[in-house]
Amino acid sequence: MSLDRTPRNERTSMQVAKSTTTFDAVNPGRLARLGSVAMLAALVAGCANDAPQDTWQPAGENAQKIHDLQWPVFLVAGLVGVAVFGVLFYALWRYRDTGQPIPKQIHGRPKLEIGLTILPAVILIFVAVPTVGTLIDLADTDDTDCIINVTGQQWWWEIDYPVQDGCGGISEPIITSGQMVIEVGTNVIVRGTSRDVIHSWWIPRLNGKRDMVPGRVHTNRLQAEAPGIYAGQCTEFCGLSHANMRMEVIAMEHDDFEAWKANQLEAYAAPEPESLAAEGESTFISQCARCHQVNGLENSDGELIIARPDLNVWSGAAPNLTKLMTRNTFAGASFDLLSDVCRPLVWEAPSDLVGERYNEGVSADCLNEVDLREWLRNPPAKKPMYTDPTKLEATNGLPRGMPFLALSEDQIDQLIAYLLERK
Amino acid sequence: MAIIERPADVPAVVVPTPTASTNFGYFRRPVETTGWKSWAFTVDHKKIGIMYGVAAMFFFLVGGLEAGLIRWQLAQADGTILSADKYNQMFTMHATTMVFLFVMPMAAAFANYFIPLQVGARDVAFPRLNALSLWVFIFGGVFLNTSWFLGGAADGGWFMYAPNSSGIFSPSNGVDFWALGLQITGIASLVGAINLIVTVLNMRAPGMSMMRMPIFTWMAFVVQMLLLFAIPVITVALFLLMFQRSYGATFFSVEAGADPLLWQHLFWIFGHPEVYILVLPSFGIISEVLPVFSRKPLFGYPFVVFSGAAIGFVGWGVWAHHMFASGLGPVSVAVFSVATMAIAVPTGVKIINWTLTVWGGKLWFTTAMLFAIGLIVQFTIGGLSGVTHAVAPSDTQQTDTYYIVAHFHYVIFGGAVLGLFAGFYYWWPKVFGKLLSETLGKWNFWLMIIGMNLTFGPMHILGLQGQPRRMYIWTDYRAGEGFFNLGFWNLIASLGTIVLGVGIFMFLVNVWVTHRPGSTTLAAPEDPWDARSLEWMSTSPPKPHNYDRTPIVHDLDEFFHRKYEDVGEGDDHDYVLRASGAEVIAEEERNADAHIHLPAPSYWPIVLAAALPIMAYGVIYNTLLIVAGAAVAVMAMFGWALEPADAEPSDFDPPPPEPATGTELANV
Amino acid sequence: MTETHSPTDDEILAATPHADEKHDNLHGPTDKQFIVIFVVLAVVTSVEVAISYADIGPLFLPVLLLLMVAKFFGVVWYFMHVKFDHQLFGRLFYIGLGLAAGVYVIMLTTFRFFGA
Amino acid sequence: MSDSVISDTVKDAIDIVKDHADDVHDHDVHAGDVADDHGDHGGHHSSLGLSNTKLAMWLFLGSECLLFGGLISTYMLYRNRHSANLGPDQLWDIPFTSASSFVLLTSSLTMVLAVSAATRGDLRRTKIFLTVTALLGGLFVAGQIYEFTTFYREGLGFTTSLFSSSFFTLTGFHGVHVSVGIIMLIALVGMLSKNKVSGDNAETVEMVGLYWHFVDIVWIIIFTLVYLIPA
Repeated sequence: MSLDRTPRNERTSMQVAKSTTTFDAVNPGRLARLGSVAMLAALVAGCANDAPQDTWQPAGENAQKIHDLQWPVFLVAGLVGVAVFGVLFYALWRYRDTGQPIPKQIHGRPKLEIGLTILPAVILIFVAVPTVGTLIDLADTDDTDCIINVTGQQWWWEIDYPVQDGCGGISEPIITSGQMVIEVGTNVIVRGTSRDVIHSWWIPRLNGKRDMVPGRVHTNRLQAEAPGIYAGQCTEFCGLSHANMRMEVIAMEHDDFEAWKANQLEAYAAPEPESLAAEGESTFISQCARCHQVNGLENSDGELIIARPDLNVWSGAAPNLTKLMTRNTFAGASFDLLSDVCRPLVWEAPSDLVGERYNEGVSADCLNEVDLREWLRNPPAKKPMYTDPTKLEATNGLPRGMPFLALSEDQIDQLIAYLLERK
Repeated sequence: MAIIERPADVPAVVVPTPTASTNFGYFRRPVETTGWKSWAFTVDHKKIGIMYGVAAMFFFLVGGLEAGLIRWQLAQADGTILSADKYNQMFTMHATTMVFLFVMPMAAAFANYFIPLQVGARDVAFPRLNALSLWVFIFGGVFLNTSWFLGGAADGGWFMYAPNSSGIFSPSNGVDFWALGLQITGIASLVGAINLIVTVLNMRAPGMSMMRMPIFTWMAFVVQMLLLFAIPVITVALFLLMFQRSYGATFFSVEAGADPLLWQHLFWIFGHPEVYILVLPSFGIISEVLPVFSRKPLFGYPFVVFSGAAIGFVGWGVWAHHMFASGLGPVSVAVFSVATMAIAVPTGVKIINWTLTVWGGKLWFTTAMLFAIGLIVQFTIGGLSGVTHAVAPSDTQQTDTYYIVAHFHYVIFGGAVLGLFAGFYYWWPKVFGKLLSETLGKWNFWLMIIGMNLTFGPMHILGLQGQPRRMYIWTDYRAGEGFFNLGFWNLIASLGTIVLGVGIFMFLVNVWVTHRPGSTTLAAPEDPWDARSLEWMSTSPPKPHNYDRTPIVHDLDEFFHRKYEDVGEGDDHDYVLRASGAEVIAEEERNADAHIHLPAPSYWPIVLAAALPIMAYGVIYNTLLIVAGAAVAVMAMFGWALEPADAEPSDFDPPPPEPATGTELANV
Repeated sequence: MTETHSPTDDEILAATPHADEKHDNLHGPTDKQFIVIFVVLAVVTSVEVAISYADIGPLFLPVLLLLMVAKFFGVVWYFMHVKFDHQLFGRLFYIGLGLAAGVYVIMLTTFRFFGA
Repeated sequence: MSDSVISDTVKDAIDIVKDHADDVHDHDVHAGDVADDHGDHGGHHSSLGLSNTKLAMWLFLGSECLLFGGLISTYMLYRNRHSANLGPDQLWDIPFTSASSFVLLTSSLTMVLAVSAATRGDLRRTKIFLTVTALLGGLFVAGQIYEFTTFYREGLGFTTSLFSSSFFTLTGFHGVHVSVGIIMLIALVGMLSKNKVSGDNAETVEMVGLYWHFVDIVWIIIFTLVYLIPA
């Protein structure tokens, strides 16, 4: 039997040792270390300035509570990471094979290990206690000032303000879609559900997300400290056009909010007779009013027209277009109603002007006609939806989303003229 | 290299019971020792392990291709590479493939190959069931992927939340293929789990107590326990989904009064243990690799064992942390949030023990060692980001964003996959008798590490800055201002995929360079790494019967203790090399056992496995096919039950040579 | 873990159970005892059915569940030999049983199932 | 084949034969499972001295707990979700189901007597008791089919309501388990008659017995939770 004591590298595997040495000429490890340093620097400096959905820029009390809870956790996690890597990399450098003898065969030190087991447990207790506190805090609904209902469906949000004393008083229901208008500083409770699959309501700068589940009502608190437009997005995968299901919350000062409410409840104003918009009204009645409600719209017999989306689309709902041009996005907040020129005037308005500019709505000059036309020409081409008649067996022929209506260019002109007056 | 050798002399004692064993002899036993039949009908756990590995590697490439397409689509705003429909199929199948058809079976490959070797057994407890597991998995995986050519793959995400998965919202057959495909692969996992648990419990070599088992076997054992109990839960969910889609039930139809959260609970009761099913085998692998290349025993072996078991156990109590945003109510959320934090403790114990294993060692930075260290680093990042969303309110900002995508890729890729690669490099000489090139190996490692950090690192930023996942496009309007906006990071992530892809390709190049015809790579030494655990006490590659002599185990790290002698006094251990690994192995060969009994190959596992996809196609297309598949299955089961344990002389072609008498040969 | 003493081969072999020393199934009820157990189980079942017709107020649910559990373990312990076999068999089964009970009861709780 | 291969071959063959000779003495080593008789090839150093097949069966039954647990929970969640006149209160026929339950319980007794006879090596009584068990099982399944048809005639189809779907799924899964058990029993009787059980007879009977009793205990739970406790 051999009593060979030579270092093992040479003894057991000449081949490995050889290839290791020749390899030093081009060391990908060195490249990697340089790369990781560069990347770390990039990470620190590398955040977008104004990502609209940034979870680290809270703009309201609820998001702030989450933020206050999470940054220390990130800090602690970061420190633990640095400590672990420090020890590990020191050990890797310190104990590299420099020809030292075989180390002591230490199987462990139970006391040290018990200590090192308790340490993370203690750290986690310090994390767990405030977590539970914040959780209970965020579930509290006693201080609600305003109730707003949201209903998700493929692939847009319906938003309605039920009659209540809250929200500064709502005397008639207001129904809109895609954009929720709230008053700065008030505690809004969003009551949400869904008409088809599970969606998730998420306005990152105002609060965490909440799934809106069909057959259930879930709540989500919202409060904004300052006027502004806060972007959000459906975050529970909801099928084909999940990526195109967005929403915004517009927070405005008290007076602007009152003005907005008043405008939403204004009576229907029929277009000038003989105008393009009047032609648009009849086109709307023949082509759109089956699904899309315009409050106060009457047919030639003077009867109110009630849309029946429940007969025509699977979710049973279509956006209410009564005040379309008071909103500045459409089709699940996927596309802008404002042109590139006008958009920044509202979206990047100084805080004190947000409400006012928003309430101006979309004028003919500012309309983003390109996207709206493309949408009216062929909605499923603009935004993927299940509307192909050959694939609708499971839904009894009902499309999920807005189908292709084969509108003529003239009809589109008329409709745009008509819709521009819906504000 | 025969599994079964020709029985020369057939006296009265053939089968333990007085069975007339010549009947059911319509088929000759597949006793070939070379050619495709020696693989298709084998019951040798080592061949089965290799086939598991090859099939899993194939699906890894498929899943990687899917990932590449996803990142190509997202490299720029409003990507046009894939349609919304194709994109949804792509991310669904990417996750499904990577979880069920790559990581799980690759871990099964290691478990199959090494558990019997590490416990000193000749094979698993039920060799034919082992073959059944393999073929069921392969047929299930192929079945699942045929959906691409039959009207489109599943498009509901791997979590397949109801009611989006019902026929109304997903009208193609994709989800049917998914549900049935996972049922099939679930059978493979369940059968494999039972088999390996029995092997570990009852087939250990003399002296190998549970606390002397190699750590990989321990972790793989915990994984099999998790599989055993988790698979039936998803089976329930998948059956409900199948009845909903194919037979008109309404388990997830809200209009019928159903609660869609039922699916989420069932899915995640399975799904969370599944996470540990994915990473624990790799934890086991690097717990073997680190001590060998540190030349020290694993630090705190009992702590690593119990923390692994604790992770497995606590893993059953945290499933609802995938549902913090789904409206469980604050009390449930609080309970699950705290339970989730608790699981960080045993995970931390593992990281601490690995670090302390390295501490004070004599480190040899082979490729296997680099991958093991890579796992510690990358998994730690994933673990720490995990703690940030155990904090439930914080999680409501992070769930379903790219932050979560980053987190679980650091856990699954950084944890599971890097560990599997460590295993490839460490055990390659054991399995194939040749060493992979260390030069190419290091390129492989560094490109993979750089690639994965470039791909998944930026996703932390993307997610925290509000980019949700599972979206086939993102828009410039929500990307923020400045050079380092979300567009920049999306592009970096996509470019990182290329580096990662090249890194993985290096592995294939390495295999090709080592094994191509005319390769000059020399055979590996028997014990190239001066290894510690029992499996290295067999030849490389091992003989069909694994060990010439059933090993008797005295210590944890038995092989090390056979090579090195403790010459220290009392607690002062001082080890001196007494014999090289090759000498220890030669010693075993000299004392080979006389009675070595190996099971015979069989047709029935592969036939029985083939019946399952037939039945599954039947569920989708035509009930007659179900009947046909069931008939095949019943036939195979009876063939199986009636098959004698050993091959008959008549099974061999050409006929056996003139038999010598037992006594004469016993003296050979 | 420190290895203070490495056992010899002979010690290990002496401590390793041999296949012919199987100690499962050594004891167990006789056929007569099985019949007695069966009669008890049958009586319990009759009581269950009787209770479902009788009105015993708030005790109804707990008593019925108790009888169910008693029957369950009656079969497991005696008919399935768990009481007489190697403990490992029962333990493996109880792990599954315990996990199932725990996990599914918690799941139903989150649905506010028991409150409603 | 080269000469050396042949001589190796023959040597191995001798080993195999010798190994069998050992098996004759302690053939308990060979797991006498219907499903797999290849077990225990390392049986000579079985670490626990237990049967592989029996371990496997218990693991399988542990796993089945989570399957039936899931189905029972689904039923419990949905048992109230049905139309006014097609719920448990209108449909259940407790005396009938009680009789079925007695039948299944009795089959557990006959099963255990079969195991007991098999342990004693009494092949004739084993076969008789197994046959009776299979018949009682068949009676139970027949009762279940009768019950299902009655419900169906009263208007309760598989897809009628959440209650019906989850009820039929749960009891259907149980029924399939019973039916598989009956097939196993019949096959076992046949194999015992023709002496074709590979492995130990008593243990094989015991394995089928464990499975059969498990099906019985699942029914014990179903009978109480589904039938006796009103929705």
